[in-house]
Amino acid sequence: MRPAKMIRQVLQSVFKKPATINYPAQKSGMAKGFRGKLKFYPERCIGCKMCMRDCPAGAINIKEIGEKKFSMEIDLGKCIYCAQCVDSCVKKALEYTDEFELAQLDRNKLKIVFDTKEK
Amino acid sequence: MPIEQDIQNKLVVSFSSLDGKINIPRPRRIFLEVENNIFTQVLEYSMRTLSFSILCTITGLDEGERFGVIYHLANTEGIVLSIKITIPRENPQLNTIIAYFANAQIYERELMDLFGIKVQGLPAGNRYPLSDDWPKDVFPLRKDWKPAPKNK
Amino acid sequence: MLALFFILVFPGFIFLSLLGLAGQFVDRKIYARLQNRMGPPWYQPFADFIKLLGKEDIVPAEANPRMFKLMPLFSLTAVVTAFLYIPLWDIKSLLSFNGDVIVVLYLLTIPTITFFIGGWYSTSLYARLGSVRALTQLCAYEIPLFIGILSSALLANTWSLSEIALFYNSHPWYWTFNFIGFGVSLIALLGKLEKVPFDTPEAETEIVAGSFTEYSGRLFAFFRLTMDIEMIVGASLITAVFLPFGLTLHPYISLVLFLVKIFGVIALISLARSLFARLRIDQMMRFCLKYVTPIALVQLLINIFLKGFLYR
Amino acid sequence: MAEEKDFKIPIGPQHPALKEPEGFSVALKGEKILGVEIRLGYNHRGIEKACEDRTYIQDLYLIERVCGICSHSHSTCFVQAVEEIAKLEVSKRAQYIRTIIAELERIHSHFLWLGVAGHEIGFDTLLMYTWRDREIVMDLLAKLTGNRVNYSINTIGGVRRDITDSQKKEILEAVDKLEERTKYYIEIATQEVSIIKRLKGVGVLSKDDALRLGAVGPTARASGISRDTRKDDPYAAYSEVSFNVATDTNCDVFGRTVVRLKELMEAYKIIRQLVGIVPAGAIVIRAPRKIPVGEAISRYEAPRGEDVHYVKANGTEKPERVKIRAPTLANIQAVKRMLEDRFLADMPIVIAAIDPCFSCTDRAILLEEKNSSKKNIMTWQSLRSYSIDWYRKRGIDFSKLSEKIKG
Repeated sequence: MRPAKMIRQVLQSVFKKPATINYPAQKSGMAKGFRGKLKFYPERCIGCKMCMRDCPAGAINIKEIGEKKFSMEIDLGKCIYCAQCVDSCVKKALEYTDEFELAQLDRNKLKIVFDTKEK
Repeated sequence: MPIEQDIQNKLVVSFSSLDGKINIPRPRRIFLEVENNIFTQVLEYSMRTLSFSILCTITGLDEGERFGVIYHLANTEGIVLSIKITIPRENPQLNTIIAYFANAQIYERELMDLFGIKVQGLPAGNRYPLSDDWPKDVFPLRKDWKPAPKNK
Repeated sequence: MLALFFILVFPGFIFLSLLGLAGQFVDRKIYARLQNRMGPPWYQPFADFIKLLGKEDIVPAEANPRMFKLMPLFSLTAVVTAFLYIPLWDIKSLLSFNGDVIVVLYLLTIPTITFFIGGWYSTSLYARLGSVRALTQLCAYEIPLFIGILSSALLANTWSLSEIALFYNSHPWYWTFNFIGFGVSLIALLGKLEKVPFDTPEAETEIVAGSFTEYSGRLFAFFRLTMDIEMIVGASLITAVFLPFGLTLHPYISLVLFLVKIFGVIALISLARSLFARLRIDQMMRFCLKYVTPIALVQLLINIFLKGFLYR
Repeated sequence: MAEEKDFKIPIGPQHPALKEPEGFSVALKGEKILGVEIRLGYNHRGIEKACEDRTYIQDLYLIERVCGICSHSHSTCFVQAVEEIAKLEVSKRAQYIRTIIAELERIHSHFLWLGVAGHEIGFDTLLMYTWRDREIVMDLLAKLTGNRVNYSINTIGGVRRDITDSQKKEILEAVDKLEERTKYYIEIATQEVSIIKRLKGVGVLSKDDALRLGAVGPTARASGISRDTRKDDPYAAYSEVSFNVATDTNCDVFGRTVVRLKELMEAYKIIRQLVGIVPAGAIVIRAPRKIPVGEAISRYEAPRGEDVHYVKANGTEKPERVKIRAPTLANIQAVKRMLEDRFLADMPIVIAAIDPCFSCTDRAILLEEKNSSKKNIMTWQSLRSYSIDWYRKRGIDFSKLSEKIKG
């Protein structure tokens, strides 16, 4: 039953580097396999809409913009980054990157359209 | 699955009407259909003699023109006995089992709020889980109730 | 005119509030570093103060507006005047008469009374509970604080802070006898400043913010400033009474030495703050009256024997 | 119990002591608590109703978000029930990976609880240190599953990611570091005077009260009931691992702290055994989209206690009924008993001691009732216009702001 049991640990940490960092100034990267923003390969998509059916949040939709060419519009506000669409896609047209700083002031900027033009 | 067989035999011996109604899909799971009139004896029997002393939860089911209510009991060896009774849809009535399981109160309140099953014998207390200003006789978990369409 | 300068600018309000905010920064930075955290930038307390000044201050409907608004000002003035009696850079403090130790101690009690009245008049449940707790705590830590400080004054055979400083400067190393008194007063100061082991009146996980629950905007800013200045005044009272060395050097050097001593005491306070869990109000009373007060009495006995021995 | 005239203080839905909204109205005489009325349901999101109009795959992610801390518990419990109905033979390797993630989640949940308990009794240093060490297991989980909290590693028929050998080494290193830190915290919790004073004899729940009120998990085990679903009703890979159930006979908050710390030590033992003998093999098998008719009940030992899921399938690709009974719902009835004639100051720590996760308990309905008989249920738009004219009356016009958001 000793009072002030943590005194040794507490005094040691005064000389150790603090465990926290100033986030916007310094950034600590995220793990390699982190599920972040999606990436779409329009040339591989065949428009089967399996991803739209399996998406729990209804955040993704595929539009036909030409013969055999599809664009994908994803609403990052609704997306829950579960990457189920990446698994459901038979043609591997979707991939997730590890980019997670996606905050926006205006809700419309969250809706991103991937199509052949944007490379 | 010797223990489950032995429980099944004991049940069938003491309640002959249960003969065809017990089904054991996998180890440590027993499902049971019971008529309402002998429900309390079955419950008391399984609690006292078969030592199913733990009430895991009570599940409500909306089966078209009837409501199903499943009482999930468990014992210390991990076997779950699910006793199911069915009650008619117009003014569904149930009496409380607080005498046997003190913790059944909150599960029964949930039945009252979400299914509209009146449970007699419940002491006064806050309703759970819906808020106080929830419109009367609207029961969300019934199949005929649809939530307002999400704004697409 | 000079008196106005003393009251308003130098050891008075402006200097003291800057010192108070600097003290708060030192406290928060050391507390953070003890917890292996980065801690706030140096301008954080100033930014908080200015932000709070800009906020809208809401007075609850049933509260008594006059009392509600006056309490922060009362507590601020009480604490600032207490600072004038403490010898800062040389033996003679600005105002000193025989008995100003008692005046300073009583001026330091006024803030707790204003917390009580402010909390009680804001008619919120949490504030009421917090203010009642503040008073019950008052009786627990006042006794050891008074005994600790007065025992050192007893050794110096005067009730005036300046003469205490004079006595301990003319008899070097006498102040080491008061070491127990120093410990006891530090613990009691933790209670007065409502720091963690004894911060039940303002326990945010039980009663939101204690007596400050209904305060916002300028009024809350003044209350927090009072808490900071009270920390500085409490620390300076303890240094003046228990560590009175180094006052006869050049005024600037002794002022710097005085500031170093104050920040040393504040560092001790944040160390204590980071080591203990918050005691319940009944445990705190039992601890203070059962353990801290007897030790204070032991210190008093030692000083009485010493006094008899020194002045034979 | 508590008549009207008593001094009633609401530890209301929004309160710094409570991490989630739930209502306690406490009748007080001075500092003593006379009686407590508990009002739940503020966080009810209607997940059970929502499950009924989503496919099984979508349900997986919905059920995972029942609670932020024990997301893996709910998703594993649900997936096991569905696999039982569809009679899918999940590969051994997938079960091992599920159990490893389950124990890692137990570690991160108990560390989180230790910090919150420290904060509730005013010991913020413990909060800071425990949450710093918790980062080790959070980063590990982010590496293994791709996300710090909602791992979604489960899918119907197995798991979605495999564990490579380098990841196995990382797990073992992290477990060694965590074990050394846990030993330090056991020392702290059992010897620091002010902690013991605040935890001993607080929130007492005798053994037969715990049995009668149906307490589960660490709350029950601290009162001497050695009941652990991993031992009684083993699922996933728990039958192949040897561990013992951590119990304590203190029956109070101190006992619950000791039980949770012992459970942490057990978790490290389990993970070391699992990582050592992970069998090779496929990690997922093809699952049919339409689950055949059937019903199943599955139990899981979540960090807070026994979690029960009942799933009924009707042959389509959407479940007919999903019933979730979270551990906190079972423990909440014991809180009333624990709080009788305690001090108000003990209230937060007693509530925190059962580690309540009210988002599990309530599963509320998100509803915009436009044509309801009650006129005061405002929709989001009417609430916003009401506040805009309220400010316009006071000379501040926010209407342009709302155009920008709507536009």
